[in-house]
Amino acid sequence: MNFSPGSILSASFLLLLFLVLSAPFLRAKQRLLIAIGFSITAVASLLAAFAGFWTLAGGVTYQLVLPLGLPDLPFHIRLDSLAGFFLVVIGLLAFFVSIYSIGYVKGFLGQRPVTSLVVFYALFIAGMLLVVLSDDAFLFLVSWEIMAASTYFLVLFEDERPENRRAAFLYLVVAHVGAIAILLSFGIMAGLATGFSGFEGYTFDAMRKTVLPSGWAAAAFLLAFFGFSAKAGVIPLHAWLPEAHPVAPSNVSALMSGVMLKTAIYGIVRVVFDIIGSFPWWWGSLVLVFGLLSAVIGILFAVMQQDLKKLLAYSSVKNIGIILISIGLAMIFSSYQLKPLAALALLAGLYHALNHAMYKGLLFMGAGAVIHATHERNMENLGGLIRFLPWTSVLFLIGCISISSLPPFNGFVSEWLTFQAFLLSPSLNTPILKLLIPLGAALLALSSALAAAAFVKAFGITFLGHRRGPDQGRVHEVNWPMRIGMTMAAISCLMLGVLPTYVIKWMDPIAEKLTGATIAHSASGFGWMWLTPIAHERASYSAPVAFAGILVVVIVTYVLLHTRPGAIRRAPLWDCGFEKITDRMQYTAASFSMPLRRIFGFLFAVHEEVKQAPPGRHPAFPESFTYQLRVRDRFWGWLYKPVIDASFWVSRMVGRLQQGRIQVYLIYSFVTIIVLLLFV
Amino acid sequence: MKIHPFLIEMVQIAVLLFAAPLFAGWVKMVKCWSQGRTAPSLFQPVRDIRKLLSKDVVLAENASWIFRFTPYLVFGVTVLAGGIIPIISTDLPLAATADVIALVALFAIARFFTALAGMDIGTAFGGMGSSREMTIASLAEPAMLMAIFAVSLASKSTSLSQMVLVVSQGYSILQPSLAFALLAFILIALAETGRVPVDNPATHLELTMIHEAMVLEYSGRHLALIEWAKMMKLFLFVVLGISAFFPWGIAVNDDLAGILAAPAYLVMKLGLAAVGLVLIETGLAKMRIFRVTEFLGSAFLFATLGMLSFFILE
Amino acid sequence: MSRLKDIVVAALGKDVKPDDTLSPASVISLFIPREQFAEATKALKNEYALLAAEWATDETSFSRGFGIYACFRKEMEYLIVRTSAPVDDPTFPSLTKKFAAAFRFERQIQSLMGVTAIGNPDSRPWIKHEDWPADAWPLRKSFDASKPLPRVPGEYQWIRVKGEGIYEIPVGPVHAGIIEPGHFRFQAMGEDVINLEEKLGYVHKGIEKRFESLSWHEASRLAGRVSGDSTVAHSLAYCRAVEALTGSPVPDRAMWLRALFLERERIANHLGDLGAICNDVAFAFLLYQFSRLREIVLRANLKLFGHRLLMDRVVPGGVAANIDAAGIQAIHQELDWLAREFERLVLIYDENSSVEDRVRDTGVLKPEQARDLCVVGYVARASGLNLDCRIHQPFPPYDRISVNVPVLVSGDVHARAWVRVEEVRESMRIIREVLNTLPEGGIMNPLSDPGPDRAGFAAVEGWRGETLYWVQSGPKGEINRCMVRDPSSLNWLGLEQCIHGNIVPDFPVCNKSFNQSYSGHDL
Amino acid sequence: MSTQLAAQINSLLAAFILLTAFAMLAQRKKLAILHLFAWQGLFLSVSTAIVGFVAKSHHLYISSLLTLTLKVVVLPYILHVLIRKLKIRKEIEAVVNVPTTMLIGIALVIFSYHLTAPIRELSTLVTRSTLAVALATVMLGLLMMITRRHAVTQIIGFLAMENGLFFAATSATYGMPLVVELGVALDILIAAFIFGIFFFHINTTFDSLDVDQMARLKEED
Repeated sequence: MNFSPGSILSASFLLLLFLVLSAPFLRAKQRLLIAIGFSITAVASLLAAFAGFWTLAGGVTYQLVLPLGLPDLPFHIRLDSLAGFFLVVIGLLAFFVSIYSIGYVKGFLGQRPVTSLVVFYALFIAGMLLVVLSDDAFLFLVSWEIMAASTYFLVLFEDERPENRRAAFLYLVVAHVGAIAILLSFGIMAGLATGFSGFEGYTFDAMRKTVLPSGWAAAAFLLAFFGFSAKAGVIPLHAWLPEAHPVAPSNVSALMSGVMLKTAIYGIVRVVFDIIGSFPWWWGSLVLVFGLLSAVIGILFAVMQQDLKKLLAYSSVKNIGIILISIGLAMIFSSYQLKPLAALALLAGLYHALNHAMYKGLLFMGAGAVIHATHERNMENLGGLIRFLPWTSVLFLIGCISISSLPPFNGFVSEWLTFQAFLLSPSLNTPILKLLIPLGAALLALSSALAAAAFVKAFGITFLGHRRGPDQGRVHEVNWPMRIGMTMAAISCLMLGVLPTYVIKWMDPIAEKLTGATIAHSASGFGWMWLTPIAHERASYSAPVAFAGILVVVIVTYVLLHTRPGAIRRAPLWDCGFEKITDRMQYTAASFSMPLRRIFGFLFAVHEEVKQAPPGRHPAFPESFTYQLRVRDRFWGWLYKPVIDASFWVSRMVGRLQQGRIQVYLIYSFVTIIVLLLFV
Repeated sequence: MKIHPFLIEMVQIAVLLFAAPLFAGWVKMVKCWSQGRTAPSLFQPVRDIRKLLSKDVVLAENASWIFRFTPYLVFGVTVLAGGIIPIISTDLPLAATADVIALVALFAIARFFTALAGMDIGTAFGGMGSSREMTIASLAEPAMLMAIFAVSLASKSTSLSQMVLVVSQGYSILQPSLAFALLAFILIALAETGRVPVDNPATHLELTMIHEAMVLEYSGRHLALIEWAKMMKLFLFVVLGISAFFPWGIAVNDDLAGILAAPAYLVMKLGLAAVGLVLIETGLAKMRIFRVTEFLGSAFLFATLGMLSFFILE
Repeated sequence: MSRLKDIVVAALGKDVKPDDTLSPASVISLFIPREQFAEATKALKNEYALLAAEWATDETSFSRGFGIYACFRKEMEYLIVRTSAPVDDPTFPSLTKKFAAAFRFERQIQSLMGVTAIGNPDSRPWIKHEDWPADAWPLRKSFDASKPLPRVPGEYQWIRVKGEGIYEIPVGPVHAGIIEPGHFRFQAMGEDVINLEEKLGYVHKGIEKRFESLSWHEASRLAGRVSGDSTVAHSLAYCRAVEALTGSPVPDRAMWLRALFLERERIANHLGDLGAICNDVAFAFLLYQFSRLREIVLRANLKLFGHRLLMDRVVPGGVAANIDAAGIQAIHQELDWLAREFERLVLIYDENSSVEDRVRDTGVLKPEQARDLCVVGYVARASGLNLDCRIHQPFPPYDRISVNVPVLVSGDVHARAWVRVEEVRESMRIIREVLNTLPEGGIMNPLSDPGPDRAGFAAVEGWRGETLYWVQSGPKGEINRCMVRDPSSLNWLGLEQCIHGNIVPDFPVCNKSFNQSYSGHDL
Repeated sequence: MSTQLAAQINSLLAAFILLTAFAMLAQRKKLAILHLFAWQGLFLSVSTAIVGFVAKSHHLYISSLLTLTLKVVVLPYILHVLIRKLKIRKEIEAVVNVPTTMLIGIALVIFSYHLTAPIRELSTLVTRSTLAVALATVMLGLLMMITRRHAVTQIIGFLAMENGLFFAATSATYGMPLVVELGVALDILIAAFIFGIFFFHINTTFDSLDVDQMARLKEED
């Protein structure tokens, strides 16, 4: 057997397949199942990541036609630089999460059987890998549906809770609406490739070769953008995301937020840059506008959350927004033939996708650790955990710093590159774009500053201060597999932050292929330590120097100040002379975000109510008050409620849709696809 | 005669460490005069730092490592930032470490940890300070970016050394975009350094504090580092303004004459900047916290107008 | 004739008796049976009378059990309504249904005298610390103040706001600035204050108890120390109450000099407050300038009258400091200068829009609330209540001076500051009038002997507002009870209410605009 | 003074004119708006003089002087007296959502840039680049008239609009003929007087200068 990315990948898929098939036989030995199952997924993921890395580093493209699929419609596989990159994104995080899962899923032992979790988890990873690999519309949609269906069941894992059932159903509806849009988009492209006469156009290769008339191209783009946006949780199609991600088991949330959203990004990049290829500037503007909208509104929602996992889920909306901003910029630059700039923007976006996978995975794993230890997701009932969970707290903090885009961690690098792309927008010679795009940069700055606020809140309320809330039982640090999984993610956050020039050099083939320009040469033109996207006179950033510089000053200061044996005396908190201090006397999560809630309140449906008890008492001597705060998504009422109501009605009519057997669901999907393909 | 850049870098950091408290003392002095009071000595802040350094630390019982680590980090970040901003010369080995955007992010990491330290001990005041600080920071950030954008249009760069080079070579403050950007920068700097219309560094009222509320529980050497870093931050923002808008006098090629003349220019410009700062602080009351939105909104407006007027008028 | 008396008589008929035993010359007093105590107040409320004070006395030495008194005010007159409770059933009907302001008075009566107001919804101790033994009632004659009390851990039931995300801010009793001790408990959501509760009593010194062991003259020194910043108002009110009780006349010149002291005290304190208000919005320039003016006024006090704050210058029977022609000349000159400087600073205050933005619409105490809580002084006058004893119950020499006090209706911090500005202007005018018409003659008369079981009442408009004293002589002509009611006792209620709906960082400036006394309240 | 420097200064003045227009839009106090208006007049007057110098058309000096007397001295003085007489000096006007108004203002600037871009291409004058600012000033004046409810601020908005027109004239064609300018100046002066008298009448009749009051009057008719 020759050793190539293709063969490594095959091994990875075989492992996953083996796991799916053998898991039911291990049903009786749950503990063993967890250990073996997640070890297998870990190995499979690592193999996939390795294959991807190799592909990208080698700069080679592999294509394969599988003897599978429907008659006359064989599956096409293609492993190129873009696919390789996403294989790394998916595989790497799936590897970390799988190791984490070995420890995490043990928490369910004794509560419920985890066989389905293991099976669907493996299917989920396989689905994501296949999405990235598929080279025809048919396989793409099949794997897309595998991914969607397996996550549907994963969200439904703890199905006794009504919120899980609700979230899963909502997810299913949105995923399906999105899938149909994608299907239609492929339909248009495939149809035009062969003049609406046969099926031959269904391969991406055929689509690539076709030059679409501008109207049809726009329609295909809009449909694809809509479909992928629904998957990625782009505002206003985001509402399912903060419902579904938090209720899934945390290892699944980590994958859903960390990498499943990225498959949609992959889809957009694939369709726009690879399959369609040339496009007018307004496509990019559209992507940019929705990206900005998602970035700002997503993070504002995140700041408002009191539920730790919901906060993380909303921040994924923001990060997807940032990736879309870069892609939008790349599209605009590309449409004006500013190739190096397009390359810069595109790489910034993809880099951010990789970074987001790492830190969002890390943060969801951290949130999982907190829930594992405390059985509590509501931050108002958490606090002071830094003393009980020293490992988790440090790792979670690294995630928070990274996601707040602070140097020297990875989030900053990709956002900084995006800013640099923005700063180059004056080279466009369309006055209106020149004037408007900088405002986008300001919105991006707003969203990243808000992210810092959101994660100061997330870390500060959860881990610092005193324990809050009624249940103050003892908590323990989580087990080793969980710590190792998180630690590896944290280390990759640091490495991706400190060594950006190498990452960019590695990613350069993607830019070359999709935009026709490279930036690695100029980016490391000043030496590997300095990241200089254009030229070092223009802008430069050196994470290694910053990191080392801060470290040196901190150490020197510390040593100098400790030459004198100064004592540290521990004393009770300053209580203003009032001795009876309680844990109610510390800031709360809702309070932390109150100023932002006031300032940006017009974007939300904020409802506050103070009631005096007993009612009718003179205000000078009340007995107590009750306060209630509800912050709701305005989009919910405008957009979703009608759709949900309608689809509930439809599902009641269809009746058996909800019965929850995967086969039925898959058949249903296949039929839909085939009918639509025929129709097109 | 050439002087080695590393030497200049060392000198610059030394200047930063010792000039910052003196500058704080000078601001205090001018302020006292403007209010008709007798001023404390110029060296009072230095003495304060020395006194704090020699005192023991009293730590809250539940303070975690974050609380103890933060002063060192804040100090370290600020010193590093001081090595990047051209104070007396543009030829600095550290200059390429960060452009303006990265510099802002360096300050942001100090703020991030200060806010966490405020929440670490779990008091109402600490959390309140953190919440306010993060709110104001998130409003200041877009304005700051717009100001950077406006300035970078003229110099085609976000690297500070490059900005100094371009602006000092004939580019004049008469340029509308720079004038607007300067206006925006002043407002942002007031907010970022916690000066009067936004925050009151001299207050003792816990309920109204922003920065002070976060660091209320610090003592001894920790407090000394925090205070010192705060003075340096003020100094650096003033110097940043000087570098970006009034760079004349900063040595652009490393000959001895230029470098020796640079401190004289610097002292003069700092002296004037302090007077300007005091005029603002004496003439204005602290604004209500939700008015800061409008304050920073107008900073954003100025910066945007600066950016627009670059395209429209230049 | 008295309208208030007519109202009560009309409402209750023949049950009402004029209070013969205790009839201070300065006020009309009625005795009402205990059961009808609350009913009488209903009639008064309907006629828009305001509650001025409520207190209890231990009258066991006259074998009358406990006396419960409520003092009402309407326009030109005061009315004291009295009832009594036997020792074995120390209760009385609460007035809180009609007069919300009564609830703290009644808590105070309950805590310190052990007489319970039936129907008061709030039974927590007030002024008395929760760690005191529950049955220690310091104002009862049986209480021995010389022995230390054991500490019994108790818990104070705070008003809580239930709901997720609410936090509490405990502020005080030890503050960062040099101010008196008091505890403020905020229930807040972020910056929004949902409820503010005050807990005072940290300077409970037992002043009312201490009065009872002093001679009439010594007590005047104690009255001057009840609240240091309004020493003139307190000693003047005490002296006038004692003079009313004993029927001692006061020389004309002394009366005018008392007005002089009172107005100088007002100017000095208002100047200080104006500066402090500006400082709390970080406008330090005016703090230092106003403080400078205040300091110059205080130094002139020291030079002319021998004490910066004019402490102990008002004594029973007259005053202890005189002024000569040179002094009058000096004050005139000082006022010329002061007026000029003051107007300059006021112009700065008025024209600075950043200050204006902070003080306007901040901490609004609406006129209805002000009336409901019966607040007094500049707090009342900034909220549309035209209350000033210098006009409405003028005591000499104000019956011969026309006083024009400003009344504003906005009730915000600015209104309270601006009332002070106008009052400073008015006080400067009054001082000039006093100096121009100062009659010649002696400054002190001897005090006549007080008879047993008499009472005296006086109301004086101090700088902070109406200051009430009610003194009662015991069987041997000693002090049996000295009730002190500083304006703060009522105005603290206003602070709690005006903060609703404001943001946390506006509290200091609201508090400063009230600037109530802790010492005068805690006693 | 070189033409280059003059153009530079003129740009800066244009920027200041734009700035004052925005500041007026955001200001809540009438007196402050009036002061801003006077400043705008001053910038305009200096700018006119500079354009006069560059274009060597001396009648612009007269226009500059005219602007100075009329818009910096006479009109602000009249309005000042008016504001004082009407006792609305300290009145705070409710301004609808300042940030939104500002954003609309920025959009208007971008719009006018877009609108004048073709002219900019064709024109050869030193002042061509200020045309966009002039147009923006007109629109911001209009916006101010729309967002304000008080008659005095509306009239200031109107006058600011007129400033913009005047500026547009100088920047597009080096100024209108002197006769026209004199005529316009006279018109404005007379208009201001009439407005003044008119305000007194509304004020004495309705005890308020709130324009909504007049609308109410109409409804009742």
